[in-house]
Amino acid sequence: MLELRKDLFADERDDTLNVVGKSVQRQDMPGHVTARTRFFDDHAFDGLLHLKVVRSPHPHARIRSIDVSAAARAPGVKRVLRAADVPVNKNTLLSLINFGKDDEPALAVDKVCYVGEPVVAVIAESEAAALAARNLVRIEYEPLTPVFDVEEALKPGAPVVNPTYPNNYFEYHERFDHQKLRFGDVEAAFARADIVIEHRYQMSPIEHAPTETNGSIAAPEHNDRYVVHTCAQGLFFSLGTTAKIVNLESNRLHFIGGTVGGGFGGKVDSLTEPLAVLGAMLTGRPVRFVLDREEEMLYGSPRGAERIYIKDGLMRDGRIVARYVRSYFDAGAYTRLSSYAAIKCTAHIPGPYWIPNVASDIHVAYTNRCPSTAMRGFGITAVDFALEVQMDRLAEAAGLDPMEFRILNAYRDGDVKPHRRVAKNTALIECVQVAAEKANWPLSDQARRQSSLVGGGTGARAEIPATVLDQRGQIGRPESRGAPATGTLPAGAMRIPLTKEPVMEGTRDGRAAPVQVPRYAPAPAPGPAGPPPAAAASRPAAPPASSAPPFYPPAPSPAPVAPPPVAPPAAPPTQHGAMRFSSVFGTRRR
Amino acid sequence: MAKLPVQLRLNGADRATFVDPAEPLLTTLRRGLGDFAPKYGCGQGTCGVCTVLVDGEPQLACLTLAVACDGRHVETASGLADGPDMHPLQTAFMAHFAAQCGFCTPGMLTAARALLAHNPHPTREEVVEAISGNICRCTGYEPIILAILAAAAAPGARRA
Amino acid sequence: MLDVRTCGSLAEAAGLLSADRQAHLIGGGTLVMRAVNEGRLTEGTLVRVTDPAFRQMNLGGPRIELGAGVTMAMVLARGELAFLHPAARSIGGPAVRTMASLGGNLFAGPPYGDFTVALLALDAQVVLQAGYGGGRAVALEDFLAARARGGQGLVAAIQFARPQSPGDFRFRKISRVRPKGIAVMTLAAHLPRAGGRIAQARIAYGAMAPTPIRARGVERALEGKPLDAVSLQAAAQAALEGCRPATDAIASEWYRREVLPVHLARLLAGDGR
Amino acid sequence: MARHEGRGMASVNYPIGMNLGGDPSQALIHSNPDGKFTVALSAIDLGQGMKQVSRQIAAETLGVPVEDVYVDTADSDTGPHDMGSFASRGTHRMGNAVIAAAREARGVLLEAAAEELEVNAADLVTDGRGNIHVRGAPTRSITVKATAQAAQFKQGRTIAGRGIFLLPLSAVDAETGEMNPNTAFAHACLVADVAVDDETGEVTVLRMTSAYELGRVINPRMVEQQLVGGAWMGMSHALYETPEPYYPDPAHGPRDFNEYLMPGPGDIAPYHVTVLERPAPDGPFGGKGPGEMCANPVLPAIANAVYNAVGVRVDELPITPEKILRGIKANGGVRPQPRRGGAVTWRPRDVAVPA
Repeated sequence: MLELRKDLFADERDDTLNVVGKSVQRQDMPGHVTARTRFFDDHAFDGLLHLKVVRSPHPHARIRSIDVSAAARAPGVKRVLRAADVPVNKNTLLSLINFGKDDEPALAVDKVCYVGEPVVAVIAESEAAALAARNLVRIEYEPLTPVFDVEEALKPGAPVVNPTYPNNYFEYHERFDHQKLRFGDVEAAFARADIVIEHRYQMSPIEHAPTETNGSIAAPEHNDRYVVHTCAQGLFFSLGTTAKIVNLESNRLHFIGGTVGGGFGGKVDSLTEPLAVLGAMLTGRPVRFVLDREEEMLYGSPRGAERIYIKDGLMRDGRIVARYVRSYFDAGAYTRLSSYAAIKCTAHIPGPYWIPNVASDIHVAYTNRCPSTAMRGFGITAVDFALEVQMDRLAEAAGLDPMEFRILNAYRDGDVKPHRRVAKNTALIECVQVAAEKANWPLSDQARRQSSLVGGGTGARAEIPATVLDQRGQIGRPESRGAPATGTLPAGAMRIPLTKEPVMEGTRDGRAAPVQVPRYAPAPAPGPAGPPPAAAASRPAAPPASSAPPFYPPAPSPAPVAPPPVAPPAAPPTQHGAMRFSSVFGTRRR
Repeated sequence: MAKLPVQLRLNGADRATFVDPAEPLLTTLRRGLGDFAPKYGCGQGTCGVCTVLVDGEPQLACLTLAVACDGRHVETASGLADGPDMHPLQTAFMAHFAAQCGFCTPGMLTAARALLAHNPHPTREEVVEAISGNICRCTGYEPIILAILAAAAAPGARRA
Repeated sequence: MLDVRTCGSLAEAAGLLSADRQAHLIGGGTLVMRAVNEGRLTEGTLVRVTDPAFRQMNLGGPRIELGAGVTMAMVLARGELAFLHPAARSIGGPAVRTMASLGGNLFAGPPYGDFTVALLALDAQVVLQAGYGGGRAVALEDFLAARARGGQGLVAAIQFARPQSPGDFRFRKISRVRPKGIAVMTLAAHLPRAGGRIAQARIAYGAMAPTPIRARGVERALEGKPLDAVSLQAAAQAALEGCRPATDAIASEWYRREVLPVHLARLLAGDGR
Repeated sequence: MARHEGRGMASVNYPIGMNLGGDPSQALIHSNPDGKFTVALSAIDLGQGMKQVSRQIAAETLGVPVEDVYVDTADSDTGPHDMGSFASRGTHRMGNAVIAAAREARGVLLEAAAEELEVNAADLVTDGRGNIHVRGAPTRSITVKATAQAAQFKQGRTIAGRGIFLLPLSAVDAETGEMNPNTAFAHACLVADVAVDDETGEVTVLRMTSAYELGRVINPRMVEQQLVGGAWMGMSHALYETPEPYYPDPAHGPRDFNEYLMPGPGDIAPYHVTVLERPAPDGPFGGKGPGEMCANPVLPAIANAVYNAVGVRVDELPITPEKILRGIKANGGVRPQPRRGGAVTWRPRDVAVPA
């Protein structure tokens, strides 16, 4: 049911390639249809042992005692693992890129923070023996009050979910309880808007539900290493995580995977590899740790829930003049990838539209549920739902057709986005036009004439506006959440140097490029440190000349509301180009 | 507990192994006999990736007692091709790009094979019914349905 | 560890089951093997029955008797049981139907047990065999009421009268997933008519209580009435009598109560939706 | 009147690759003595087609037939470092690394051929069918196989290449959110037609029509796979899925594929996708990556279609029959909104994918 429209953007593309662009059969298809494709579990090992974990039945409880004696004596049991057996029993998934503090144990130490948290692992000769022995582990708990609602969790006095983050939020930049986006002056624009519309949206968690559950098999290799067959979505990610937790040099781990029975983000977390390797180390035998379906459904870490509030200022002619988004990612009990999702979400706001005043506050809150992780559409899916339902409401309020309303507000080449970078290579308008045509949804001639190539990057669309700043939401100071604005960043100000051009090595035959290859501008010459001149950086090249003037005139520039410019606050220390997030995202503790 | 002997025909070949008394056929096929075509997806009978034929009828290997298959003929997706020659279902799945991750594919093929054995010219609704116990999380099912319909129209589709 | 005992006769199996509280009959395996795989059943004995009587179907007379080991696929293979095909086809996919037995379906917890809903609307009787003694027949409704207590003996067979007119029997499983989905609710109705009026209606629900139940209020409302707008209205008003639906992953109690009268009305009206 | 049809739309964009950069991918390519190439990656193929996308990009860049290239994923002993298959980064990041590696290997290949043909390597071209010849003079040629044999056994050259692609890491400003996020964005617009049963709240998706802009399409059938499967998942996310049906109350979590609701093969809606190509300046041959975004527009489009059908806004996902029914009751009945456009002119399965 796919149709290729080659006529659009034809002058940006040649269609002379030999095999790129052709519907060649997949390399893996013969293996799939003959059942010869080997997934991680399709490997035979002599003396294979099976690992099953005992999980917490409580959302929040202190562990009073653990008695594994009966399980250890049970038939077929080779080893029972407890928290003390894990060499480095605290990790955070993004510690490998220095993002956030270690906050999650492989096996719970003195308290459990969600239903399903692993507490004890049983390794036995067969799955049946491991399951039978699992029933013999006795754990005494003292239940604690749980918190399940993100906004309840952020109130002072809420139960502390994750001791590493005692205020129940991820800490951004060692300063704030959320990630900010500030572009222009949304409050002033709301005051000027003809219509202000605010709504609340909620996405429940979503499970990846791949048909292959998470799992791995770890086995001692002949050369004092361990081979690991895994379904990890990031092979070196998982290798690095495992090496850290079991405290082995990374070259003593040999990870094999690459053929995975569906992932959708649910196989990024290394849920099984560390304990499987530890089991192999401690038993000297191959150890298989595979989640069963119920574990996968309930404890295999979902796409986290998000609660999103959107407030928009709309003019009667259909132009959106301000958008403010406040949202809450439900991280569950530990951080995993939620902290990064909020950053990605921040860069995505306000969606594929040009709006002169935009602000957002994205929070990551800890609750007593299974930690959430990445999923297809990471950081975007829920906010796109909220934004696009909101857009439907706005179109209705403006009395405009939803398609026409999208085209009117669409971003175009050359527009400055609220994260202060210029939009390039845009094509939203064309997608709307083509979908409308195919769906027999009539558009006005004016809407049909619009183009992503024309009308962007002009006037206010090319400017970084004067921006109101605040210090709301300081870590440990909930009373600061309602604090007044602290000043205004002058128009055009930038604090983060532009990223260098992509780094590519190995292109030694620069002369004999075979076919069309990516076009790379030369890397900029190293300049002095510090913010580049704003105007030069923020003003894009003029859009391509066009015979047809844009139908929609550029929105009027916002009235100058800024007080006399004050000196911008000092930019936070940054280490550009270095592989360290710690200056931005908090100190990593190991 | 003592292991029990089980003899069965697996894809036409006589095989024998020893099993735990309550062992599911899936474990026996994969760990005992080395046929990795049927997969573990749930152990609950809710996903279909372990679908096999027992005496020609589709069953879920995860819910079938291995000892109950003593003396019976078990067929998996490993036995679908005739040596190097692919079954029309296999070539149709390839032509329709009816697999992505490939994990559900052996079970889908087996379910489709059971359908075509009884009903060589199924309607779309009958195809949908035949794969209704098989979860696919990648394809949205449409290419699988089209592939099975195409295979039914191909010569040799009822080949066992 | 679990052991398996294979019994050549129903009496032997019944004897094992009554003598050992840790013995569990395994039919098609769809309930028992799942418990084994998930580690909820790790000790005791699984009792298999290979007695041909267990899978026997007596379809000749007005009274039908089906062995408890008869599978959904076996029901679907018999044209004489066409009125039960919608119910049998509502169970799982084809592979599950090859395995799932009628006897097992009587033990499926809510919202499962769709075939049992059909049997309830047929006023079925359950033939129980306790120990080595002979069988005794109990009403399915009584069997279900006592199910939670257990210990009723081995379910050997199920008996019911063939509907006089197959068109009098209607079955509808409300599911959000097509064609195979778990039930929001399941409805079955046997509406024998005499002189255009309903006589001895039997209406049964699944997923509206901890076990499949009879809708006695609806049966009363229809008794002696023609199937018209007035009686449909009365039936819908009585629809919820005796219902104790649960909130589960599929639907809330509120939703089940809210839409039961709608689906009942559509079933009784023969609305194909 | 119990059944109401409605139509809704949504338009979205999507960033390709890890948002802040700092996510390198590496590839290694080498030839065997017959001129057949192996690409070693530690990228993951979880169904999205990493192996085949890398294979086509490698073959295109090398200038050899696609059958002469096999891609091996993923073994940490042989495949060099890669961040992993997530964030729609596979095609974009790994594709560029494969190009870099293939260009280096091609450089050696042409140098070896030049030595055999006694010409300048800069004057050589490949024909994509296994031959190397002097530009403008197809008769002065050598096969890739002969070249590889000469390189291996005569010249002592390794026809191999290594490649890395890295967008450097961006910092993020604490006070403004300023950052250098992705450079490549994909775009989409989707129209959903639904029918809503006003007595039960049940939604039937009648059809979906969409347009996607994904940069260069590397393999149309594989793009179709992603978009068709993704639309199914979007429909599933919109109407069915969650492990916490009563969130934030955590009770009643589904334990299996029966309780975890997803559309079955009998629920799928006819779907038409039009794909546009605006190549990404930094993508491999302009490719972006459709893997993640293809579910996103479906969710709001269905929500907006439900509103159009019965006048109920469901702002909480998933849009269950219960939520719709509660909305209808709260409104005192259905409030159908204006119809939009006419019937679609495409029919299911009437459009063939280009070979």
